[in-house]
Amino acid sequence: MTHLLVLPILIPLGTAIVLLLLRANPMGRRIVIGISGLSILVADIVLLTSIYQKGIHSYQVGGWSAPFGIVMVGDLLSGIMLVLASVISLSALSYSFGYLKKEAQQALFHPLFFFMWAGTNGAFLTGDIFNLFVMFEVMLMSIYALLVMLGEKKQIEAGFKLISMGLFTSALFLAAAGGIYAFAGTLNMADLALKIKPHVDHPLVSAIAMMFIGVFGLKAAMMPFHFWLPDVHSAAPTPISAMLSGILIKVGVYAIIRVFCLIFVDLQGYFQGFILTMACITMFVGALGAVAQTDIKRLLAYSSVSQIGYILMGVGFFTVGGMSAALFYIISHGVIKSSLFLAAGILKKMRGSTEMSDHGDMINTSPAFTTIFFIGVISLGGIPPSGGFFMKFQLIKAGLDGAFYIPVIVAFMVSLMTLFYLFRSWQKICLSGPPQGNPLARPSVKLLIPVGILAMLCLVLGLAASPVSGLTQAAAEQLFSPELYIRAVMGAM
Amino acid sequence: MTSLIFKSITKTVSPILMIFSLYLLLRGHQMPGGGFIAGLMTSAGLVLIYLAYGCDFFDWHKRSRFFYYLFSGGLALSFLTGLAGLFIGGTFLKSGVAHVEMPFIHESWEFASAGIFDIGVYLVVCGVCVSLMTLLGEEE
Amino acid sequence: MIEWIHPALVFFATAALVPFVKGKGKSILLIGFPALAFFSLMLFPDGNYGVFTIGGFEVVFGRVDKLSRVFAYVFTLMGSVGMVYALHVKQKGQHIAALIYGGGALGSIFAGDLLSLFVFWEIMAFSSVFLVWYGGEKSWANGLRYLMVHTFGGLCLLGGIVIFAGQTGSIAFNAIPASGLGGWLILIGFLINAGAPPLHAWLPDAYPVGSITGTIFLSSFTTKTAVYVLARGFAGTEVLMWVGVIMALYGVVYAMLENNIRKLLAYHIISQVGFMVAGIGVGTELAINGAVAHAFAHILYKALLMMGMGSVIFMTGKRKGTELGGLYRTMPLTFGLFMVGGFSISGVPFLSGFISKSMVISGAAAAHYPFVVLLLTLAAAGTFLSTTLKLPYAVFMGEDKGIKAADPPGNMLLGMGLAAFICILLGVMPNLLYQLLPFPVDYHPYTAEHLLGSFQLLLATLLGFTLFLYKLHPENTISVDTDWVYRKGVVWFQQLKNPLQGIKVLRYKDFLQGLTLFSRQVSQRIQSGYLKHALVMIISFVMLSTLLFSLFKGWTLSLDSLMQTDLTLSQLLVFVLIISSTLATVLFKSRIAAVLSLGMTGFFVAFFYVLMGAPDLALTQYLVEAVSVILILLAFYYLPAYFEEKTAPASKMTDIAVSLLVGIVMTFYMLMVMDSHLTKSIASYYLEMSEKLAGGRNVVNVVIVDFRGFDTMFEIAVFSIAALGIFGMLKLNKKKAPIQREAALNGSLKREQIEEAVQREVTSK
Amino acid sequence: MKLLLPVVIGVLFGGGTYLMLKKNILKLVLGLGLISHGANVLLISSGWIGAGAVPILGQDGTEGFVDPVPQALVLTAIVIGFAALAFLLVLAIRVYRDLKTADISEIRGQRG
Repeated sequence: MTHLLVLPILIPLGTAIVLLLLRANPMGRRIVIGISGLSILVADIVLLTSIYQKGIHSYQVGGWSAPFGIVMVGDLLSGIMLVLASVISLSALSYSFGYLKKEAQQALFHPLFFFMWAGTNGAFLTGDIFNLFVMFEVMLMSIYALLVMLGEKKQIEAGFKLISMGLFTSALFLAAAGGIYAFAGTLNMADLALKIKPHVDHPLVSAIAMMFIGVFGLKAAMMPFHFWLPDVHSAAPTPISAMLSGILIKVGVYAIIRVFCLIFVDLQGYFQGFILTMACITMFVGALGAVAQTDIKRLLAYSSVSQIGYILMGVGFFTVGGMSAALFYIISHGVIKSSLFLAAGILKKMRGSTEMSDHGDMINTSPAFTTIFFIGVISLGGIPPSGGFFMKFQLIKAGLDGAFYIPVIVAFMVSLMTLFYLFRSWQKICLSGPPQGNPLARPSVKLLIPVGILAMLCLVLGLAASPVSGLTQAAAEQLFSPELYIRAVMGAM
Repeated sequence: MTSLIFKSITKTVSPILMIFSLYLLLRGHQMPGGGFIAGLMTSAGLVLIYLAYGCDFFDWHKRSRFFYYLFSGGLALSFLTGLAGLFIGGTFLKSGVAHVEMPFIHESWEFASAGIFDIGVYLVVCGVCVSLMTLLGEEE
Repeated sequence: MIEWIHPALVFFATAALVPFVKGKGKSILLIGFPALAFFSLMLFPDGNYGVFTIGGFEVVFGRVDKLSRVFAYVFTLMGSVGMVYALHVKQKGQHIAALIYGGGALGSIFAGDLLSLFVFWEIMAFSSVFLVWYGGEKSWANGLRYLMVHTFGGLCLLGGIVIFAGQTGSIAFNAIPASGLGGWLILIGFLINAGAPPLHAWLPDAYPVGSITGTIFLSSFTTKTAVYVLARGFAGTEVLMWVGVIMALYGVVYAMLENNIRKLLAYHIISQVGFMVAGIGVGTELAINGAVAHAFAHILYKALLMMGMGSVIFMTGKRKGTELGGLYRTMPLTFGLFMVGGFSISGVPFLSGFISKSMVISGAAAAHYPFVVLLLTLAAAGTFLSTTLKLPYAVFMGEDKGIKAADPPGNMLLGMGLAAFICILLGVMPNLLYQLLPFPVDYHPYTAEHLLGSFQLLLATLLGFTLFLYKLHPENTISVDTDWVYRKGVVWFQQLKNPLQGIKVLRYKDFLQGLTLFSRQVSQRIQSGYLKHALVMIISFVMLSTLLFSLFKGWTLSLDSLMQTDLTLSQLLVFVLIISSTLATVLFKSRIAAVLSLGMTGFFVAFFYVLMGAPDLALTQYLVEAVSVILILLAFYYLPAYFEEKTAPASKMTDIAVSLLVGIVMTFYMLMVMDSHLTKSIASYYLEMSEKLAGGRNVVNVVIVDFRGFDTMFEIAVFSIAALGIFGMLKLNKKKAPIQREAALNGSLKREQIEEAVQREVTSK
Repeated sequence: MKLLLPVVIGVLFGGGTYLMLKKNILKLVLGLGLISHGANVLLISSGWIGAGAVPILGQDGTEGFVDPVPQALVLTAIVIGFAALAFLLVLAIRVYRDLKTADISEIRGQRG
């Protein structure tokens, strides 16, 4: 049994604890953050390659065999999500040093950040439905704390809205977990899949599945649950906005995929129409909201809602192609959106505002910023040769292959709107004349570097679309043969 | 609330609560109890003191750092217990059990590594509860 | 051994190098590399190069055959010539954009499959928009519109490709049947780039506002790439013939009415591309040869014309025909070179237009489309009228407006000279061009018949122009019986122009503005900002859909088992107590009473735990309840004393409805849960193993710290995180005022915010 | 009369929801408190097959005990719920202090 599988959870958790203890030692904290941040990335990559070569890994925490103890499971989906999480987290982390100037802020920010990271990774790896709840709570509680930490009015307001909605859905999660335990008498997801399979037509199973959609939909900002997102993403401290859009809303999508490709496999058809409808509405509503915005962070936030719609559409096809496209979309969108959010944070640092009308003339002030922002824009707009193009292309291809014409048409319309609002914002910020007020200072290089790295990754994703989509294809195939997962967890049964 | 009766009740009750909570902590594996309950009970005792005597009794807010390190340390303790399982050749959170003959009461008590884990839990619960109290109290 | 260097790669590489060179080196780089690409083309034989397999599709980056080669020649040639003209430009971004744009065009030309075609197609669109944007602030809106149209075209193309590939299973780019959704979408995508009405409006909208040098490239690449792909994919599609004819006439009519000198030329592009599209639509070898040849020639002379007008704008800063005049004295060289282009486009013999345009018309004639021939000839006459006569008359001859000007810098003249040289060269030695054409050429332009016909046409137009000229100068007396045709015609055209312009404006600006307004309204309605609104939506949505999705599967409640009276008195008592204390919490009007009854609810829930055989839980619940009630009471100090509130009846009804829904759904859910224990739970394992394996008799505690210790580990983490968060909220930003003041000093805050910050600072001291 | 337990849960959830939808910020906190009670009761009832002994092992076998697993889950849920409630409470204080209102319907700084 290899311990590799728990490292992505244990390292951040341990780091968070060490950082707590090192409150009075800024230098020590920096060193710890650097070392463990990188080692998480390495561990994630090693884990992904190992999963790719040897198949699904499982790890029985405490040595208690499944389904009695808690089991960590790593399949390709988890592996991909882990690597994505660590790339984005590392950028956000390095950005945070330039963003948070005060020592006291950093002393609080970084432990919370690592707790969040541990919770996220835990959610990706856990094979136990109640443990998933706990991991979600770790993640959410850290988000709540990080969100209101700096105490701006907008943050307090957004935080209050988020936590009210979040606590309600947490209660729902408990209700759903209770129901599923009463029904199947187990909490292990693989075991649940086995136990539920013969009784899948029981109405309780559908009720539970719907509750899970609600619970995970809130995290993913699926349409009627998206109310928190524009407020929260626009108000949060920039590194957290990047994390939220880049990876944390994907945790919700991940959970939906996991649940519907493992426990409720046989309900895929029953919920397909619903998920696709919600996906289309989400796409459209998000894009409408984004077109209306004058604030760049809020625009990006709405855009995330819209993009989640795309991802859910890919998931909702419930075909290997659709799933692979959705995974590719998750990866590219994560990289792109976090780079855009970090870029927006640079604007905020420069003029204390993210209103687009307060900015302008970036092309002369900072060509580097302009380029980075432009790369983000064309990527998100789906312009070749960026990764964004392949993400949309694969999705649409999958939709047409499966003969889902209406979602594809909606996706087309929405992607026009996407281009419109993105380019308009880029033009306003970078091309239009210098804004009123003081002359602009150049953005600091410290902040530009992580953004630049992410932007480069956007391009690399486009150039290396072939291997990446090969990986997502393999992951999707694995997802559609849940018996592999079950066998890896339960052993030969 | 700071009446004399309340103060004197607190004086008697809270030490009992503390001792009882320690008992609950140590016997948690066998009887109802455990880290959570013990931690909460200790906190309840401290809360009583807080209510009866206000901030001054323990110099609460000067000790806010102490409570901070209390829960961080508890967290670290639990985590290290888990890690120990990993290093002694098992998996994370692998527990071990040892039977020790107690010197005076002539009983064989089992000491599980889970007990140490539970002590960590206890520390965290204590630290957090009291931190909350002091934080809210200090706001004045 | 490199088997083949993709010319697009050369362009891209040049673009990458531009930022690092200065002065002479830059000049050499900018002119030399495109020229290098031109010569490298000659070295490689026909064939497919750069074949990869991506995602199961065969992607061909370099398909070299006669058709692609001829376009590549003229593109690389144009790259060099255009760069000569643009050498003086300081903004390296323009050069880079132009090079990437050219590279994109070359890539599209050589793409042997639809996927890579699309990729380069989009590169082209997104690099060219910069050339528009470099035209200055006035061009930004136009550029954005340009981009949107091209994106729309790109999306059509992509959709078409996906559907087409889905149907045929291959993405090879060969002749595509214009049938089925896929084929049509691809065709529409191509035609948008070709500037076919009614999707043409981007062209005269964007080109006239582009940067002076950028427009040269713009007028060369986009539309001609479209001509290439049409020739490749849709040769002989009859509908294209009529589209082409319409384009040819339409462009010319608008060109005649236009006053902005570059806009006039932009309309001309539409007209000329119309000739090519018509040739492709005719589809015979001769006609396609003609279309290709015309594209070749057109790129050069249109660039020449654009350069000429660009030089005029560059030197005078004026863009309108009526503002200019009499420049032939101050800009003689420009005038001369411009006229070469003007005569070429009109098809004057011994210039390049003659040998190509007549070929298209002959092709149509040979294929027996007399009507097409007639209309195209008419368009040719109009071209002569507007470009060769009206424009130079207005700009160079005409009334001397006394504008101070001189010939432009040497490099611009050189660029124009090169282009003019090639125009003449091709006109004199047509075989140079003919041998490049995709099909063997058996065509001799300089027959007596052609020459005569051309001269006749040109002379007739010239005559018309001289008459028409008087119309432009109302002070000259003119006789009614000779000019009324023109006068009526002009009036008619102007009437036609207005509604059409109305449509164009509606399509772009109003649509986008309308979209923005609409979005704002809808979005503000959805995202009203009220927490309550969001909560009502979320809660009722989850509950309703849970209800519906389980209803559709059929409720299977057996009430018999539920009616069993196994309820003890203590259980009944606890239930009643919980319900009543809950209702008390909801209904109490004093906040202390409400909080205490919440505490009571917690205590009764703890009783319930006792009845459920869970002493640990009961203890925990008691303690937690006690601590949280105390916490809430402590918090009272910071919260307002009022608790009761007035609610509008309608709002109250909503509240009651939503909470009833929640209550009912959860009740039914619980009924279902209790009714459906299907399998034996895993509990027995814990009961058996806890003492054996974990050494504990309190199974719940063993589960918590051993079997599910991982949960507990993270649970205490959650606990600590909450404490940290509370710490952050209460401690971290106590000194808030100075931060705000700092921001206020930077000038980024609104006035109220500053006042508030100052106020806060004062009170905090 | 098992029917009563679902009704209890329904009342807890419904009453909590009703309080959440009110204007006063404290009511929202109390409402969420009620809802989390409801969820805990639901969770523990999921192991309820009938009356059973407290799951503390004596000398005689492993029969007749109630299911210990939901108890462990509820314990976790209680603690997490307590943490969240405390956090929410302090956040409510911050809302009142910074946004100068304890009326949820007046908190509307971000819309559209």
